[in-house]
Amino acid sequence: MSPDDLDGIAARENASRKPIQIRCCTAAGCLAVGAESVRRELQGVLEQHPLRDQTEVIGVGCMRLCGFGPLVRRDPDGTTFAGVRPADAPAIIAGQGPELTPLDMHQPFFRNQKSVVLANCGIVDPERIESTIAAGGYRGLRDALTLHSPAEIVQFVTRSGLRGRGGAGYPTGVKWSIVAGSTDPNKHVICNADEGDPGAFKDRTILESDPHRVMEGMVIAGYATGARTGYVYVRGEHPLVTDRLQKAIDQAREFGLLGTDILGRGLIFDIEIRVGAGAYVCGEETALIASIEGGRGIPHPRPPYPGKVGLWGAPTLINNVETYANIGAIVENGPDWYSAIGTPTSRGTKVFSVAGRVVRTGLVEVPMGTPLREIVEVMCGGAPKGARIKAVQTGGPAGGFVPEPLLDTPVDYEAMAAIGSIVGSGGMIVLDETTDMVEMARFFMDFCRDESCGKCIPCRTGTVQMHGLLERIGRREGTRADVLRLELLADVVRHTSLCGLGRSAPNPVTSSLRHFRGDYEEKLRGGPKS
Amino acid sequence: MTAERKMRINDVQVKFEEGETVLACARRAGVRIPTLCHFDGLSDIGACRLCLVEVEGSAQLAASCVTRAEPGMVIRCHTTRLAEYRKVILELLLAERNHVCSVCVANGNCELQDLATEHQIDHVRFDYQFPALGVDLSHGQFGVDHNRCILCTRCVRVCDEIEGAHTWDVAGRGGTSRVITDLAQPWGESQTCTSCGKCVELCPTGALFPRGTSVGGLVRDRGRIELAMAHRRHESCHG
Amino acid sequence: MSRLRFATAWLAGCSGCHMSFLDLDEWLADLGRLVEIVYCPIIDVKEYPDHVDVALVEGAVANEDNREMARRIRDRTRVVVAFGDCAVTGNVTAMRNPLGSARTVLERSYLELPTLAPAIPAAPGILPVLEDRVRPLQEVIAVDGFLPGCPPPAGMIREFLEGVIAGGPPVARRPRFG
Amino acid sequence: MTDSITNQSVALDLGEVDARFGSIGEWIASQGLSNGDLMAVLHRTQAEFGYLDRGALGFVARALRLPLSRVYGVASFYHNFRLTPHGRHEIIVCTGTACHIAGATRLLEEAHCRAVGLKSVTVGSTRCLGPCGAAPVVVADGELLGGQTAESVSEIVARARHES
Repeated sequence: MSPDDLDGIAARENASRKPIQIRCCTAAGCLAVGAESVRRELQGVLEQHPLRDQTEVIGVGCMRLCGFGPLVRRDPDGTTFAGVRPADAPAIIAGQGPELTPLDMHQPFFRNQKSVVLANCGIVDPERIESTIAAGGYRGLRDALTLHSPAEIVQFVTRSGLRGRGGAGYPTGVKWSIVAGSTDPNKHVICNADEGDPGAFKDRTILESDPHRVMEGMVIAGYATGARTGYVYVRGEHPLVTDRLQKAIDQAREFGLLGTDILGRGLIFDIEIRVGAGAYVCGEETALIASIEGGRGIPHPRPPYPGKVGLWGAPTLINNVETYANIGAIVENGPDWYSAIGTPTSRGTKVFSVAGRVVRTGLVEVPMGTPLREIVEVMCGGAPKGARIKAVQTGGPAGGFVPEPLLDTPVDYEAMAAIGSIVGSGGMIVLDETTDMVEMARFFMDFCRDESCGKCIPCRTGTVQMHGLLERIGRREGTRADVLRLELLADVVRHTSLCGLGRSAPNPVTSSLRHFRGDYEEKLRGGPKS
Repeated sequence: MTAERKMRINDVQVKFEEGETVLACARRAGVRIPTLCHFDGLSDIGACRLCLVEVEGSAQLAASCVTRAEPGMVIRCHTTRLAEYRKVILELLLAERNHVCSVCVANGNCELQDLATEHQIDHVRFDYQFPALGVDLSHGQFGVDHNRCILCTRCVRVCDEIEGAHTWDVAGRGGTSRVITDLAQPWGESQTCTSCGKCVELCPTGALFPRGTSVGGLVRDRGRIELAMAHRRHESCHG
Repeated sequence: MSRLRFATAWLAGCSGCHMSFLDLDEWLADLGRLVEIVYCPIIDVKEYPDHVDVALVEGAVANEDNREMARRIRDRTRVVVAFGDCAVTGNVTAMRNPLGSARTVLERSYLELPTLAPAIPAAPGILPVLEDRVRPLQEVIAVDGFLPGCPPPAGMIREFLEGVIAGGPPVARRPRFG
Repeated sequence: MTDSITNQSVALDLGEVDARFGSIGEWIASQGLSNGDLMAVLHRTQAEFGYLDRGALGFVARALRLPLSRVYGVASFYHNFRLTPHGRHEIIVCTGTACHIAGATRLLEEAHCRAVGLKSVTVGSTRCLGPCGAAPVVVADGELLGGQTAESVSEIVARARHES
């Protein structure tokens, strides 16, 4: 396939679309509440329906408001129905029905979103590449191969100000230039889709809804750095991601967008899936590499960083799903378009999966710099039944708690760090006033204790001790000395652990002690003064 | 002209060769840094974190066993903060499993015990976990007591890198990790173990021991192993 | 100035630490002059007195009597010292902990093994009830000083006591487990 | 918590093992796999045989020319690899943060006490599966079910017991 064919495929695909399209969300969130039977019923009713020639049912990706699934949208007018049951199929096909009240698509939850990564989510059919191409997919790759040199692409990524969306916020351009700078002929590109944070589902959703956008980013990374092999490390708990991604890879190979002569420009790059088997630590890049190499997910000391010595010793670029999903747009629209979004230090948009005690659970993509309050209260409706929000937790077991008074903090790497939290990979859990913060800290420590790889002493044993202390305090049998021991361990585990898991395991404890010390004090034996 | 290979350790000027670790330089400069998982001749993994040092200009501590010396580096090996961290790490180890020194074969000959004394540890500030762990005496010559194992993996590395049998490895994860032989079978049943005893020689505690050793009776002669490593090192691929 | 009121006590231990204390031999006479020994297993005092200045407590807390005695010592003593590995770490006494509850140990010892009239001994008020977990002293009461060792060598005991008598901190110079 | 590792005496009859896992051997050969593909081979073996006993691990180690202890080490590291047989029916309760807040602990207790003594039904927990919009989530024999309650979980266990 040549670069010009892209437009041909897009034109043919758009021409073959029927006037009325009924889009059904088939991402895991909706599937868990019966979306598949809704889609089958819609398909069944349509086959005997007079409107069958002008109407078609399309399984698409996430329409963002997961908490109100199953979601179905009638296009082109865009009316969207929530909580659809198979029995609603005839009314939806006919376009009207007494009990069907469409969602207000102009409410802040939708209106305040700015889509770059999620632009095609809920629109394209993830299982047909033509659908993505018709929506403009792979134009970034075409521009890269036809208009820009590899070095220019690295420059674009650097100038865009994009930083790692896996949580650490490391400047993506720097990573790319290190790998590109190496003369080793054998290089790799890895997409970290491990997303082990409990309560986070944005990487999974992106891959289930628009896998080609991520793959495009990886191919461009291959072109820019000279790597020829790409791996996507997917969690064992996400079988739907593996299925959809494998279909997308096979189709991309058929269409010459992967393989030995991409877009007829001689670029060699292919992608393989590596499936994890349940280990949160494999979200850490050196443990992920050890796992792909067929070993235990045990982190290695750094330096050397993977950019220089990575997979099988070769220079390796590792970025998060969402990071790659930005690349195509950066190349197509230019780095200045991207750096105009967000804040001077945190450019572009950020995708969050909002869950927990919140009215509207789902996926939001907002410019960096958006205050947490706007996301949690304005867009997601705050806590249900009018309860007050106590805190918002970002970054999962590695993150911190943002107390309600600090919800005006903008989503920005430095601003979040300043209040003892992190932007994190994208999980955002809303906690209402009934939440016991000592119990939440215990929950995350229990998670880290169970997920610690066991190699280094501070993390392996420190998490066990901290969990024991949090449990004792939770049972109201803790003393002031226990709180001091907790703080000592938090300091030691944070500064002496070998990898990110251990170094950030104490964050929920230190952050809950910093913002909710009262929750601890009132549980101490003999009360706060003891 | 490449920068001169010089660095400072505890205010002492030290010259180093390309690729040499900070630990090796410190030792040459007569600066003692505590270690447990390190053993000369074995690959370094940076697991026990006792050899952490402060590097001027970096917020993060560096494990000196896996950190290459760089020109102009300024290293601090003995600060009150490092001493406190090392003390806590040793106490965490003493509380993790059942280290009953008084009835241990390695009493008086144990690196963990020595380090505890060196760091003035007179008690452990954390709760003892008292896990239920086994003892395997199925091997004719040797025994393994998991109550005394600190998971430093010297046994795994010497068996793989020097003997080449790879009988030992680590199974499980986190606090429930354990060293195993072959398919987590009794040691005596192993088809790969050559009974060379290198693992027993290198074990820093009383976890691996010659059968029949009485309390405090474990004496180790590591000369034989250091010789084997020297022979292997000149063509070792683990540079 | 009045002599320090000094005591030693013996919880769940083997008395080896007190043997080591007795190995102080003739220095015990000096000690007798330097301090007033107000309670000790080897002197005829039945009730632990009030206002004790320094107490060396040997042995871990394995039964309810031990716990009660430890509490009493803590309430009536200024400086409580965990004396020997059993008090400091649980040592041999605590080796039953990994086996499970006290019940498991009692059943094994008194029901499974004996052949003559196997029965778990019970004499309320006389025989103290075993606790499920043997605990080092500092897990039961606040402890001010530690003298590890099994037993702590006599020399270390003397150096420690001389320091405390002179008003110094209750700290062993080169502590060593085992 | 990952369960602890216990020794087990096992005399592998190589002939029997090769016969039992012949299909895996053929798959490895056909794909030209090497020791870097250990994870993929373990996934496939478990998918085909339900779990990874020492015979399976011994076979895979020989087929990929890897040390026995390394293969066992890898298989026992990852939460999803099972080293012991599971009941015909599997009920997994998600204990991720969103589900935890929505009462997953209570569901896990309910499932455990309903299934106590049933060899055919295995109850377990897992890390976050991702459909947090439908919290609390339970996976019954591979089927993802959202919005679960103590009652719905006990019905699931009852149905599984009835069917086995």
